[in-house]
Amino acid sequence: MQIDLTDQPIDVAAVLQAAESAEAGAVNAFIGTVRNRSEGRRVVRLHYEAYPPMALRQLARVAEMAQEKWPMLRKIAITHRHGTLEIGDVAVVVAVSTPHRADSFAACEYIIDTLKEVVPIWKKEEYEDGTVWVAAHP
Amino acid sequence: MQIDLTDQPIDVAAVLQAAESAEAGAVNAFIGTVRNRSEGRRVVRLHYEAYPPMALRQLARVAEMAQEKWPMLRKIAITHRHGTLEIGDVAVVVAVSTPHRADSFAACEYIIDTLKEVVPIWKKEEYEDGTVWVAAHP
Amino acid sequence: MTITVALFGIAREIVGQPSIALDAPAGQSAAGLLAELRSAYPGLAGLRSLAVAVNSEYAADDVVLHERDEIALIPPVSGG
Amino acid sequence: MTITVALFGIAREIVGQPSIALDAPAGQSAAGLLAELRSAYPGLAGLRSLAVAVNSEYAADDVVLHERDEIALIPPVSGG
Repeated sequence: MQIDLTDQPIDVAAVLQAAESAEAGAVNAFIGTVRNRSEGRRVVRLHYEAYPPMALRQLARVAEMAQEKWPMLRKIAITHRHGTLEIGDVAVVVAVSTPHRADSFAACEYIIDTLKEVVPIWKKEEYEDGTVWVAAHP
Repeated sequence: MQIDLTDQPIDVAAVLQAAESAEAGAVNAFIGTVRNRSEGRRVVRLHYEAYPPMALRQLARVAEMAQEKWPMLRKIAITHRHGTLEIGDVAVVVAVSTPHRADSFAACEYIIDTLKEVVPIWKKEEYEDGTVWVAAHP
Repeated sequence: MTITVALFGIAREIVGQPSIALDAPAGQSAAGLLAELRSAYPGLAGLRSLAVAVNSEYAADDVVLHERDEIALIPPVSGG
Repeated sequence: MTITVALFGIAREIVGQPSIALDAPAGQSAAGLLAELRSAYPGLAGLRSLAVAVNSEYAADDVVLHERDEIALIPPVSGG
């Protein structure tokens, strides 16, 4: 399991490589990038704030939960970026390997879905006329 | 849409990059690699044979079918390798981008599942004591 | 006892500083701390959710806080 | 007419060559070609599936073959 939080650009290929295994023929990867629109508004850039020790701890927990649900998981690699990101920048990469492909899709989707619910990282979208903390209010 | 068939090592990062889009925050990628075991037997290497013009045509059809089923797909990139592959080599990369992540998982899984059913590429597994064309017989 | 609460994201902006030090009664619970902070900073009450983390783990309502704990307020997360 | 059928994978190995040229009656269908080949090469009958492709598309049973078509025999695929 390789878990990382960084304020530098993510080396996507390196994260994928960390998930590959000679025993697993299937790698599934999710790459989250900064979109130029959000709910109809033009996004200029994004600011990610993290609570680093807890974020790393919770990322590892998510990976551990996935490993329990999919015991056939061979490798799990997750890297999340924080700081200021421009349009098109990679914010998060999740990559997993399994012997058979259906498990790789299910486990990778579980990890990114759960990550978005529990990992203490906060996204502030910057528009041309202001900023909003995403999903903060009902 | 970027479709490729090659007898050279696949540049995974380049395929992923071809699927990225400023309008799509979610990229899902499937990477198929050569496993060292298959149904309990130790695999030494794999030989992929392709019928190139039809393989390219059918890869494009699979991508077109995915685009019809998921109209929100922004980009689709598929590269399949043929020739002799060693353990750990990447045989296929499918990458798609969508505005929201659930669609990226569903579309990518549909593409790899359908590819394995219709694209004229044949895999011969080489063991220490012989070879077998995969899935040829009932 | 004195406890220090780290603040992030919109919670940091509502309170106006990256952490606050509070006098708390011995045996103060996570839920008690939340109630106190929501009362002192009404803007926090408008958030979709608000959790207390103790030593990098989400704390259940009845978790008792200690002076040396690393305590943080977790507004709705939005990573990924 | 003479048609040429390209062979791949295990079909190529069963027949022992990468393509075969056949005399075929005018109006020969994809299903007719398959029946003829299965009869000439019984090993083909043991495959999990066998399809005819015409000009890079899978051909339905009743597709009529023409001399200039690019025809191929498609044994069970196993890419990916």
